[in-house]
Amino acid sequence: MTVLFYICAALAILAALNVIRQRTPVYSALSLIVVLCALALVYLLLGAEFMAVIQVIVYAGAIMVLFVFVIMLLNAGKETSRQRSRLARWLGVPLVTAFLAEILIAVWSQFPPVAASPPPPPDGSPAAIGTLLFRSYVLPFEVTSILILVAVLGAVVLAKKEF
Amino acid sequence: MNLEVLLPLLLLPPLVGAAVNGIYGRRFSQGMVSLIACASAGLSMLVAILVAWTYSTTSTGPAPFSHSYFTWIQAGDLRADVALYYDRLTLVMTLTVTVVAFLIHLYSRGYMEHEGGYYRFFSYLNLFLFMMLTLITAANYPLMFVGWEGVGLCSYLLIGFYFRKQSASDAGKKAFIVTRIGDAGFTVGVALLFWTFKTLDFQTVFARIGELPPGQYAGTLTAIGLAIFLGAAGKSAQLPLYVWLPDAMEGPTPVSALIHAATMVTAGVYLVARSSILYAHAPKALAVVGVVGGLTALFASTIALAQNDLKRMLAYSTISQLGYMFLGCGVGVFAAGIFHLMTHAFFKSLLFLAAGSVMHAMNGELDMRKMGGLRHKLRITHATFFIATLAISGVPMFAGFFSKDEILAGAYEGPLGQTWLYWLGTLTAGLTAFYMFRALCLTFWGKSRVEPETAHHLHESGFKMTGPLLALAFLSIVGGYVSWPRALGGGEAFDRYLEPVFGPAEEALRNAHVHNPEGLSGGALMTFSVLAACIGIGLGIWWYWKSIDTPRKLAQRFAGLHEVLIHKYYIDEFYNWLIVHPIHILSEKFLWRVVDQGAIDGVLVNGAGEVSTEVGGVLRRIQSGNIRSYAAWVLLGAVLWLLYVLVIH
Amino acid sequence: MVPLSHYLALSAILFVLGGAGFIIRRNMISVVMCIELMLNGVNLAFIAFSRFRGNLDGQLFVFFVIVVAAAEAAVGLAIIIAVQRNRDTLDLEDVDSMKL
Amino acid sequence: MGTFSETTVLLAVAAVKIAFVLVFLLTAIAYLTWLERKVVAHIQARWGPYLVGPHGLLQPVADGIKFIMKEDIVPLEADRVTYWLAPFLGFVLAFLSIAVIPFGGSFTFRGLRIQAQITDVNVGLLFVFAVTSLGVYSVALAGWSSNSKYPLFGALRSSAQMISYELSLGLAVVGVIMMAGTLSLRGIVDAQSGFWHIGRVNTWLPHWNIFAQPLGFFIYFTSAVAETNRVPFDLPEGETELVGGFHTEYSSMKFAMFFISEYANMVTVSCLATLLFFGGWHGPVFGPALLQVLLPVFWFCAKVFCFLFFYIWMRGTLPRFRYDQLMSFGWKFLLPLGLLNILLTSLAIAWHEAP
Repeated sequence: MTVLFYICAALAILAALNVIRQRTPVYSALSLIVVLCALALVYLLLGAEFMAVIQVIVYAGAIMVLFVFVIMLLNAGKETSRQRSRLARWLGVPLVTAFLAEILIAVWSQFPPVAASPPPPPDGSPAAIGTLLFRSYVLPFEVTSILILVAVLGAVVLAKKEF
Repeated sequence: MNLEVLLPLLLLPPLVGAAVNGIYGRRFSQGMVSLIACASAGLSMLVAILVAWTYSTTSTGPAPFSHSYFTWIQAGDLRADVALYYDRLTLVMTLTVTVVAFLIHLYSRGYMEHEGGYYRFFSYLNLFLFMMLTLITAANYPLMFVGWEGVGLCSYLLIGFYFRKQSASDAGKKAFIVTRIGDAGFTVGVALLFWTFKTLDFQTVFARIGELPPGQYAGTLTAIGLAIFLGAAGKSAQLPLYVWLPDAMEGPTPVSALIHAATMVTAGVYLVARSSILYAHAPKALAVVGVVGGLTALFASTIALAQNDLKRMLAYSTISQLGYMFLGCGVGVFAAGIFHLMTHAFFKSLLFLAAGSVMHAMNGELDMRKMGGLRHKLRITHATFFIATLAISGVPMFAGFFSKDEILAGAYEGPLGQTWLYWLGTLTAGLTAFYMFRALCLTFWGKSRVEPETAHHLHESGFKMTGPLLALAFLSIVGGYVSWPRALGGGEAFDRYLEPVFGPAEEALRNAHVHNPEGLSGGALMTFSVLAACIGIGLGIWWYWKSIDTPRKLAQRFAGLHEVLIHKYYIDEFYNWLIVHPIHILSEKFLWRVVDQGAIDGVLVNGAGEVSTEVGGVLRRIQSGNIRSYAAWVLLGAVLWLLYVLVIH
Repeated sequence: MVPLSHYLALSAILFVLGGAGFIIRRNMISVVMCIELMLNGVNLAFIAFSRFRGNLDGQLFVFFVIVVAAAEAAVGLAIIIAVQRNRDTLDLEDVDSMKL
Repeated sequence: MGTFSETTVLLAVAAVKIAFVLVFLLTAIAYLTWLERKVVAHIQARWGPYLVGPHGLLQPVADGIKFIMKEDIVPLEADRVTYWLAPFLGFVLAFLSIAVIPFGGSFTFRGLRIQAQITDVNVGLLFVFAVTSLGVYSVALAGWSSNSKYPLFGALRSSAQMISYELSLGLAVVGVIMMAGTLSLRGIVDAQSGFWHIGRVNTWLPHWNIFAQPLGFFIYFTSAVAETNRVPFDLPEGETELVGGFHTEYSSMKFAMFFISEYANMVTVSCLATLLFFGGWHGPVFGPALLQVLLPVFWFCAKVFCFLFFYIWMRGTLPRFRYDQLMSFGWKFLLPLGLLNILLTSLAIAWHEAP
């Protein structure tokens, strides 16, 4: 279990690095899929089996397919190496590093890495999630459905040929 | 089914009808539109009957029924529910309103056939019915106010129905603005009520009025009563706020019949009657109601004497009759006021509808001087108009006689009765009979003065229109029999029926004001009023049947008075001079030039624009349009903020 | 048992890598993918907290995040297609004015 | 037995199961190609493979040798990494979903309870869908990496088609899930044991979901055919317009991998149809203990075979759809039908469970 987590974590970080390193969007997308699958495994280790499957079906199986699809459709090649934003160019890396350092400090101070035994894992089965979703989270659920409807309409209108 | 389910069902059909016709009506055929509208009005009427039956059979005694459906407003102490209230007064009102409304819906099918905006008309009409029923069945003042404003809106929309006509849209605005003055009074009254009683629910307010220490709140209660009466006077076109109603005749005739004769304008009377207990504890305010009512009755009937436009004449007659109702309420016989409200709804809507039928036949001509002799061509219209005229003139055995007589008797011997109010009312009754018979003679009797091309296609309206006329004529005859006067050996059943509603108020009034006029008995009072009516009728027939020479001579003799009457006492001109013109000047000279052009346009609008331009010129440098820069800025912000959080903790 | 902070550290690293990608990359599609990466970092934190607090609500949030991400991807990619069609570029830095 | 630790035993059992399933499946797929050629040939009044071995039975072996021996041509402009990755991805994913398919009941062997299934996941059905949904990448990447227009068009068509029909595929089985109340494939099959009863009357009709979910089955099977890119939905590789579809540029063993994964997908989908709608391994079971273990497996294989035969039959019979017809059929007909099915099922369940 423990080993598996670190393997997955390493895989995810390496793949994520590859996402931002690659200049060809297809490779970025493929690396991102690897990240997603590695995270799905981590979810499984955390006892969230339903979310793991959803992660693969929806994220890797639908959203990322859309990305790959669009990349293929637009035939997106390598990006050129021009930098116009001076701010991003000079401050980018130091800022990112500082940000990561700050978050890690915050995490370490708030949740010291001692092996305290956590409470029993919640029941992550579809039935439990469904019950919670349709009891406590009905309103967000319905609102989300409207959001999706709007997104669908928006996507159709935006991607239409003639404006 | 029980009442709490049935009552919303009473309101629902017209709302649904209005929505369906309003949204989809454009695509429907005329038959479909009128079917939906009439069906919803008819359904509402059936439900009203069902509710009345259920209430009468199941409830324990005459106790009012009230049910709160959900909380509508909740702010501090103020709480207004969407709650409906039902007692015998509501019963009478709902039945009257729905029956008349249904008949007028039926009539409109024929009347509006050749007008544009058929679906729009029926949608408004249904919406009006919904609002009117809301007003009647509301269980608290705020909800009642919703209905109150709703009927006002519908009235505005329907007066201005022919909105391409300048005079019609002006009349709509005038009605809206003048009633607005009254509504301000209503609002103030309701606010005062809340301030005094911390609630606006009818039952609670009425209960708490009784518990007040006597005399302590008299001033407040009088203020409340006057403020609320201001609202009622605006809606019911009483002095001094009556000026909108004659102009409101610009709307289609069924609208005049339904809104401006039978239902909406009586809302003020209903409001006063509903608040009867309040007025019983504010007798000064009630006295004002009575005096204003009596004066309005006389005043409007004198104007009606000289009107040549049939509908306008009827409008002044309506104002006069509304004055009667207020007179009844004002002297403390609320039941009589409501009784007259009911009979008046029948015969006045009949008068309007018959006038509409005449108008239909005359190609829209309304000048009575160009009519005459129509009885040969328009037989049914004539017959029904005649019946209604008899009813309004107070001829015995017709509906108006009973109700008017009750009010006059009340004015004499009611708790707040005054002898001079009685004579005022009797004089008005005579005038009413006179001008109504004048109209009858000018329109239907005598020689025809119709212009030849109009006379050519003079025709009786179809059954779509005459049917409702006949139904209303029937009601105008029998409508009064529900309350056979005591003087004729009856028991005034209607009054006794409303006893549970008005009893406490009348009781309180009687206890406080012992008013025992001596002299005239009930029979004598009745005789006087009948006599007045007879004189009026006789004069009317004598002067106007065969020729109109006598009145012409009279008019020449009293040219000054005639001028004044023709110009309706120059009230409109007076208001123009007093209010409209100053506002005009103020608006143009100060508000427009100084406030709008100087302050708002100059400083606020252009100034804001200039400041924005300046500031934007500086800030623009940040907006490079390069999203990666933005991202870096966001990140910088996040880093700094986290740093701050970390340092603080 | 892996302590919570390790999960959170992984989550933070993914999030920051996504943010870094946002700044480094210029291809619009890549940038949107970097946003997805950030969202995934957050999702991991949610699920880790859900596990270590023993209640399910965190997973529900992830559910909603995924749904919103789907909507975002659909609209975002549609916008990218529209931009590409109208300006013939996928470079983020070429899209810096609000009118054509 | 006692000398090994429990984990080792479990691992060993799993390894045996995996090996067994893999060998069986590969053989089955090899002979499925043979069967297809034979059946289609007979439908078209030909003989089909006849020369290699009796009735051409050794033809698959010959084909396999041919695939391995052929030169592996890589297009010059191709994107090497993805060109190589695509067939492997397809191959691996096609076999991955078999892992959760139960093909028989469970039995006890020397005190060890063994299930006729590589692993029983309690979200098994979703697992299959997850793996299937990843299958799109294989197709899309193959088309893209070839850097050639026909494969690209084929891949675009195919991925659009697969995404579209995945929706109706998912919706179709929701009815079954609602009836079974579980996502575990074993649980769904278990829920189908016995016979249908009307009131207390035994109808002697097997308690299979097909009788309760005919609409669901129709949607499922139609979408499944589209999902596996088979006739009449084989637009992505429509020879007449797109040459060979997304794998036009592939040759030798890489092509064979696409080929094998297509058939493996057919097998998976047929297995699922059997499990979800036709009672899985349920059938008459009798005889000695060994027979009692083997008969369910036999029933299962027999049902799957029927579906595979049906696939081939359709290929020999039906013409191909036009592309726009295909998309509108999926979105405008199957999808609403799937929603209707869910509505009807939930109403029926609510009706049934109402007091």
